[in-house]
Amino acid sequence: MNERIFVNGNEAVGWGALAADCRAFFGYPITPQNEVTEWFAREFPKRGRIFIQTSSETASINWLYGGACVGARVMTSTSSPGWALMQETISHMVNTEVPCVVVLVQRGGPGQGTTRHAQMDYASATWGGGHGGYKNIVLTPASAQEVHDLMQLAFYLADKYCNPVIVLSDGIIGTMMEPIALREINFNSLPEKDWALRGKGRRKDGQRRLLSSGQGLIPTSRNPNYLTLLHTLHNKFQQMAAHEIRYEASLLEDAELVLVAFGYAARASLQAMNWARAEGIKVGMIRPITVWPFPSQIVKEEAEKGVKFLVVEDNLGQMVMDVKMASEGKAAIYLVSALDRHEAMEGGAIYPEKVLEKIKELTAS
Amino acid sequence: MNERIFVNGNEAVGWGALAADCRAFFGYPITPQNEVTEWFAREFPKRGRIFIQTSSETASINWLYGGACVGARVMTSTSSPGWALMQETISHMVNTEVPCVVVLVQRGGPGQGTTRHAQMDYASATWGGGHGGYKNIVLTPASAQEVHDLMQLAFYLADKYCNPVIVLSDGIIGTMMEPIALREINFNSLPEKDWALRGKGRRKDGQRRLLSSGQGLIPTSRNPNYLTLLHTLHNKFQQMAAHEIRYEASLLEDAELVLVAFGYAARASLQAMNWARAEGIKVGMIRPITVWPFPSQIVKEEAEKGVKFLVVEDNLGQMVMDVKMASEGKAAIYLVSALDRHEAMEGGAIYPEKVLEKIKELTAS
Amino acid sequence: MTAGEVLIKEDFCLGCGYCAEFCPTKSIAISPERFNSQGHLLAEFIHPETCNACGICAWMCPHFAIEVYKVQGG
Amino acid sequence: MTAGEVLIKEDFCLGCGYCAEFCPTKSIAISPERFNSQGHLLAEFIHPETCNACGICAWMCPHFAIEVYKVQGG
Amino acid sequence: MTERRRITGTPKLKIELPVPVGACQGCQHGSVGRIIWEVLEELELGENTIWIGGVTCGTMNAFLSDLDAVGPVPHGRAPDIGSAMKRLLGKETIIITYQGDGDAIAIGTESLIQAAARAERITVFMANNANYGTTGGQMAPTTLMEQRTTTTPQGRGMVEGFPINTAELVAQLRGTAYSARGAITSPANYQRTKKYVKKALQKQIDDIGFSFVEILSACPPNWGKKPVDCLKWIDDEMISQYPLGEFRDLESLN
Amino acid sequence: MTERRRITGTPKLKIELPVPVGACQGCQHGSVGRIIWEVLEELELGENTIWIGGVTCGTMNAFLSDLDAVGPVPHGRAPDIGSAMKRLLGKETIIITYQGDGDAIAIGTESLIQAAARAERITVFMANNANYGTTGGQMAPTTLMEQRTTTTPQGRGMVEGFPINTAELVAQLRGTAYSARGAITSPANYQRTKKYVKKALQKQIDDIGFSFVEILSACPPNWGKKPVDCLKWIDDEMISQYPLGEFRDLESLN
Amino acid sequence: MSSERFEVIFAGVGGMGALTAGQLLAEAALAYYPCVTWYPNITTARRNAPADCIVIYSKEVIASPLIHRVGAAVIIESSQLRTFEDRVKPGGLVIVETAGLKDHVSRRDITVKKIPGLETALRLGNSRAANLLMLGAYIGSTNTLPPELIEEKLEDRFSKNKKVLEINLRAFHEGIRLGHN
Amino acid sequence: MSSERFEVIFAGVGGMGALTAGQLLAEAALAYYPCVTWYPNITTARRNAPADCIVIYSKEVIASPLIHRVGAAVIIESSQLRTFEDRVKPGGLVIVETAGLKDHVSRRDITVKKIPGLETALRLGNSRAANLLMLGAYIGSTNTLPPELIEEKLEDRFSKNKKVLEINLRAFHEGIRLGHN
Ligand SMILES: Cc1ncc(C[n+]2csc(CCOP(=O)(O)OP(=O)(O)O)c2C)c(N)n1
Ligand SMILES: Cc1ncc(C[n+]2csc(CCOP(=O)(O)OP(=O)(O)O)c2C)c(N)n1
Ligand code: SF4
Ligand code: SF4
Ligand code: SF4
Ligand code: SF4
Ligand code: SF4
Ligand code: SF4
Ligand SMILES: [Mg+2]
Ligand SMILES: [Mg+2]
Repeated sequence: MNERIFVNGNEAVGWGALAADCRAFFGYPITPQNEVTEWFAREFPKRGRIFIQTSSETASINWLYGGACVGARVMTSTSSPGWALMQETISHMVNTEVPCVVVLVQRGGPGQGTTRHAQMDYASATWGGGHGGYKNIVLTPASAQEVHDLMQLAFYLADKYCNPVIVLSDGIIGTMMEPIALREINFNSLPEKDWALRGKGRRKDGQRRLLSSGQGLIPTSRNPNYLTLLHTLHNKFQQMAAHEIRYEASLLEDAELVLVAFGYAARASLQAMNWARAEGIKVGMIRPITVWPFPSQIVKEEAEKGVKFLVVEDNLGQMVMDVKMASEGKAAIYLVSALDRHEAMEGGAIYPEKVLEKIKELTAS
Repeated sequence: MNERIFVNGNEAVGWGALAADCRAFFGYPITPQNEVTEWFAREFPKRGRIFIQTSSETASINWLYGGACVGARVMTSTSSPGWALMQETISHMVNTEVPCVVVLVQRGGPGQGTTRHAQMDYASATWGGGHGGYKNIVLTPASAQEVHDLMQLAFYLADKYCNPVIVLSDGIIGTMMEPIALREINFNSLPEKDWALRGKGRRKDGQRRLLSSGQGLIPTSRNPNYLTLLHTLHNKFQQMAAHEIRYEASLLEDAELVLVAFGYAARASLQAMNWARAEGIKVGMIRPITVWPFPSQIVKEEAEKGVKFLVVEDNLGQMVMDVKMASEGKAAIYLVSALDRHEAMEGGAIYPEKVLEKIKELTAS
Repeated sequence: MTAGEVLIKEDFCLGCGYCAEFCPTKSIAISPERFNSQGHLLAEFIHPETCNACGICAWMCPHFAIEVYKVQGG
Repeated sequence: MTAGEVLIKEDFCLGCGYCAEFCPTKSIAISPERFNSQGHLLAEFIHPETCNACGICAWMCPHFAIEVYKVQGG
Repeated sequence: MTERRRITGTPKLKIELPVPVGACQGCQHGSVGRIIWEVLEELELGENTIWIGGVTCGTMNAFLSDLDAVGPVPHGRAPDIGSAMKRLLGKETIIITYQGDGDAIAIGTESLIQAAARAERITVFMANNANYGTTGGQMAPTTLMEQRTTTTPQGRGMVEGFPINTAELVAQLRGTAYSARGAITSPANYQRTKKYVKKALQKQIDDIGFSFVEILSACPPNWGKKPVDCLKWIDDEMISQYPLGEFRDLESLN
Repeated sequence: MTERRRITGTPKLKIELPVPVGACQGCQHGSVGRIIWEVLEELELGENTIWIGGVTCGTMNAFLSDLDAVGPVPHGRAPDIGSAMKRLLGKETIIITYQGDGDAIAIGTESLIQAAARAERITVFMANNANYGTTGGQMAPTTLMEQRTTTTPQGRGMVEGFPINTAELVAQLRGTAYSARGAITSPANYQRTKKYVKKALQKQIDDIGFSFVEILSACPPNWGKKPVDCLKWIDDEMISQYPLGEFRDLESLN
Repeated sequence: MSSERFEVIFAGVGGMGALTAGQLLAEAALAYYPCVTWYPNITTARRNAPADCIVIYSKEVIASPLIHRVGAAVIIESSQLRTFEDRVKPGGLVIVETAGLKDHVSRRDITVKKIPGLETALRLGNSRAANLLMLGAYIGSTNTLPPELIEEKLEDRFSKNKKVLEINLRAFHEGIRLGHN
Repeated sequence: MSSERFEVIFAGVGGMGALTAGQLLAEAALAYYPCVTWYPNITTARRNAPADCIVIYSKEVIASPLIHRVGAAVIIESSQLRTFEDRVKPGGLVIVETAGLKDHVSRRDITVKKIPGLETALRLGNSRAANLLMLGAYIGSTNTLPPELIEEKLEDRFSKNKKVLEINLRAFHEGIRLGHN
């Protein structure tokens, strides 16, 4: 199939999940991701798949936990306040080493915030909002097509590492419509989920499986003691960091100023870069596709070339920390943030015009 | 009063809260902080103060929210999994600008983890585990006395900034006993909480007060629109960052290796430093007391002197990110982490001997 | 002589029709043609003469568009 | 001849006394002096002759310390 | 000489903002608010009441109350918040929460049930519109069997399970002093519901126990019906699942 | 010639680890586990059952079950987890949760009540020991009035509010097919409880609806009583608040 | 229809009027332009708050679906004129509903067309068709797409309700006519 | 009693035996030493898991309450010997319960005292007093604190139960005697 349809980024979640052979969606209503939930409510049951509206986001993530334990590809979708409620169990799933995909369509925060877009959950998604210092891969689509494609990657990586994967969208990427091509992406094959719980009678070796987390770790569980668990997880996180970095670099060769942005802010930045280039300004761009693991190496290399960085993010400054860490003091870093939104009300956003303004400011003289 | 008593770090929480005139404690049982809850259950009611055991940690933090809205000094205490469940409402409280104190006695994670100590919630406590990129001051006591003293500071800072303050303890600081002096610390006086809800009849101006968060922001609320809210919060966070950094520096003058550690790991590190100094090894130490705001300046200054850093933390590497950011690539940074625990079971910890070993390794040749 | 007087705040009226539905005297009705600024057909107090100032229209109005008065004498 | 035989796994017995409390024939009792390795006084099968192999002691034992057999003939 | 006396109209405790706040045509959150404001006024509670607004389209009522208020508070958690306020401020302060059905009996199940068990001296008002209005008409725990919503496009069925009768459930808890359900589908029901609201608040004033009133409330756009038809649907369909009446009414809990 | 026949003992579905797992003297979590293992064996469900252990001292039973198992799962959330498993694996797989009272009806209120409302085809077992055992004996929602715990040092009173009768509450939900409460204070009660457990599982096998069994369970160290006295306390004090019996038992939900 | 790229904002209040108009345009544009984006800006639409959307259709990749200044703005609710007139580029076009129009366009560098959308739609049978009339006016004014493409989309969308479809088509055509002027 | 600093581990299984012994020592030490720490290492104590504690009392500030190697270890449960013998510094002291003792101390650089704590305590009236007997043995062996200080603390703690107090005191004294040898 390679059909072309006109959908918004929220619906693209559904089409991507379908292509990834996701079996069940468990979710709770919240703006601005309601089209995701409604897509699954509409499209999944008629395809023999499962859609369940849960009683809360805390419930959703625990349904995910259950679904993951039996070895099914399962997912949820939420927005920021709901995301916050999922932190305990995400941490749990990392401990138990079970995979799932969580789509986070960010809205304005903190707190009840706005029902619109923002990029304020970078920190909790990327550095671990729950307890226990776990890690999870975080993918950041910047178009409906990329949502569709990264959903498939997300399921693949979740299964590959037996770990939750976060797809970090936002209210703009989620609600804007673009044409996308439906396509099934092929990945390397993965081992059977021999650890999955299905009743021991369904298993060739007839042996029980025990998934255990925490103090209960006992000889018969996957990680027999706590230090083993920590080593297992640490090694896994290192594998992810070594192999799963993804980003898009544009026009870096001669760039004197490098934009760093993800999600909708990357679209605004791209536009600004194009305008600036049209005026002969030497600006390039790094768009992280994974924000954990963060593409530190390329940022570092650019920093060493002596460029300036302009980080564009719709929050009060979060990814800028990663850029700072990666650039190791070797580059000046500037920020266009949520404070640079055009409008005072919740619909306010960072427009390309604002980014261009800042580019000019930084490349003048 | 300046009585000397022998208590553990969990009980010191209670004595400190009492000195700070905390009015109510709302909490839910979880190891290793049960002595906190039990202290309040025992000591608060008989002093005419309120102790309520809530039905969950999600409930606790919302009780806190209610208590904070009426202008009372209120607190809770929890450990890691419970902490994760509080993220949504902490974010909410930052939005609404109401103060509270949350004591987080860290245990091993991720997930159900262990019921013992660890320092794995640095990331979520310090960089914001909830949604919306808020900030809160995080205090890290390293002794029972410091717990007692920082509790008072915590209540003061919470009221000063109308923002939650986190006291980041751990299972070792919480359960070990030391003698402490009970003392009331004096702080500058603070303005009346004119914003607090008490029924408009109790108020001089007879006008209602509205605390609102999120999309409902309307002209009569404290921050009439979203961008104002973001500016208010941003300015406040900058004030905190400018004025509230606290740390303890030891023997930095001639140090070639600087330890950076907080909480129980700081005690282990201090011991190791003492032993190393006794052998003539030039080692010093920075012990952040606030981890947000982080004492970046002193770290940077040391980095510029050309020292090496050895970060000691009982997790897989979290504060090391702050050290990395602060040192701007000017210093080599090493880590003693949870992987360096002595024992495989949950009781494992980072012992001073391990730190000394690493110090010697790094200062050899 | 006693009569009811019903004041409809047109900015508030969203034309839901509850007032008209429950007015016991049919003194109030939705206009077939008058819109408010948001494009809603408005409620109109069409029969002041029958209104008994019972207040029901105001009770049932979810948008606080109605004030009811009793006018005595005259 | 039929008789009950009760096996007490001493490593598992924590001396709670439930078996003794509910044994209908008082064939089992807590020892006044014998400790297991954890310092608990142990249950003892003191009257094999009266035991009817009803299994109650095993049902009531929360620590899985008891196995009950019926011995026939002999 | 003519005399002109105000019979009724906008309650005194409702604030009017310069511009009318947006609402859907025929949404009854305003009416639920109206009843509460009227009763608060009649019981002279304006000076000592705190209004806690859950996340629901009805949060507006918190903003528009000439009372101390907070909202929207974290989803489902208004009873926790109110409980803390009551404990700290004591009997003299009246605490009410205004919640939606989704808010109160989905994500808020624990908060609500536990407050009732604790005999918390607060009053919870729940506007039951059989769906999640704010987020665009998804199924709520209260959605009727067969009812179509954006997440039950084929109608609620056994996959989703049964609706929850909140007022009856709350009435089961030992700490509940009062639990009732009303509707606003007629002037008579309006008055009856008002009586329930008054009794519920009186239980709090009298320090007896937890009190709860569920009010059936029309949501025309999400029900896909004209406002007046919504009231008929409540009368014809909703009330058979959610009977009106009092389910618990105690003078003392012991 | 003598013949030696095993009458009873450790259930087959219980795994024995090299070293006995720590437990308090007289703790009845083992007995609750025993009953479930026996019934699973009698119903021949060992091959197709998944055991979900909540956080409770009884989590051990998950580890020691010769069944597919997971635990400790996030506090209070076992019914959510089990529901997902059931939906994905279908009727052939039996899903049971093993929870404490604190786990099931404090933090787990929403998860439990909603599973019952949804008529989720799972079986929840709740060991009610009237306190939080694992964390050292704090008050639970089930703690009796006047009972002293580490967080009610003066005894539970009106500050804390009333205990929750979980089996009765769960019986109120329309999706519940079965709800009962047993105890293990005598051989007769042992057998009666076993019957409840069997009926509950049968409801799941027969795909009727949600099933629930609450089992009163001694916690000697936290009750500050010798084990045998604990059983007396259950008989004398606990059962009057928590009567034994069946509260709902339906052949079909409609 | 020769240009490479068009940008237009549709602005209204409440309901879905402006959003639907924009969506129809975007869907229609897909047949002609490889790149199309539709970006909605909805606050709390169900409750009568302002709502607008930006449609961009282009021969080349659209970097950002969200831009502050656009080539044209169609103001379906006159109260929104003030907010949106600034968002039109110099040389651009503003089409504004006359009903309730209180504000003036102060800028001299843009073309302004005043269209009696509501009144005309009412006359044609349903005030709710005003948004399609305004869309017609945009097409009539700009000729950036063959009207048939939009008609097709209209037919798809309202296939179940012939009466509404007919009124909408009539309003759309009337809009084109008014736009041409 | 002249030295500046003492460190001792008490190790047991389950219950609070080892922890209580350490706590009594720590509380008593407070009268003599300005700096005292007590650090418990409890896994799941209520359920019969190993539990130990480290007591440090010192004239000078105690940098870390947690150290791996200590001056002395009192092994209240003989099964814990293997785990804890390594944690004693060269020249240090190990006091170990004989009941159930299967392991040997292989190190030559430490002093080992075997004490029949359980047996003696049982003889004195209550096996639960074994921990105090072992504490007595530690005091008797090291003389690091006047026994009266611990007696005082014992009296405070068991003031409500004279019988238990008496047995505990007797066990403590018997321990001192055995320790002296
Ligand atoms: C944690 C969290 N999850 C989801 C939401 C989104 N949300 C806002 S209101 C609401 C429910 C509204 O339904 P209801 O309580 O029935 O009120 P109604 O709008 O129908 O009056 C939801 C799910 C949220 N604000 N916070
Ligand atoms: C989120 C969270 N909060 C608190 C805890 C601590 N905790 C572990 S078990 C438990 C409750 C135990 O009580 P109960 O469910 O009654 O089981 P019991 O131990 O009495 O059998 C608690 C509060 C936790 N593990 N996770
Ligand atoms: S009830 Fe109110 S809003 Fe509805 S039509 Fe009448 S006046 Fe207008
Ligand atoms: S006051 Fe009564 S009679 Fe008069 S218009 Fe209103 S409802 Fe009708
Ligand atoms: S019931 Fe079991 S554990 Fe208890 S005394 Fe008897 S054999 Fe021992
Ligand atoms: S089998 Fe029956 S009779 Fe025999 S010891 Fe056990 S309980 Fe007593
Ligand atoms: S969506 Fe429903 S509940 Fe919300 S304002 Fe509209 S009618 Fe009222
Ligand atoms: S604390 Fe209570 S529930 Fe836990 S193991 Fe001990 S007796 Fe059992
Ligand atoms: Mg609702
Ligand atoms: Mg319990």
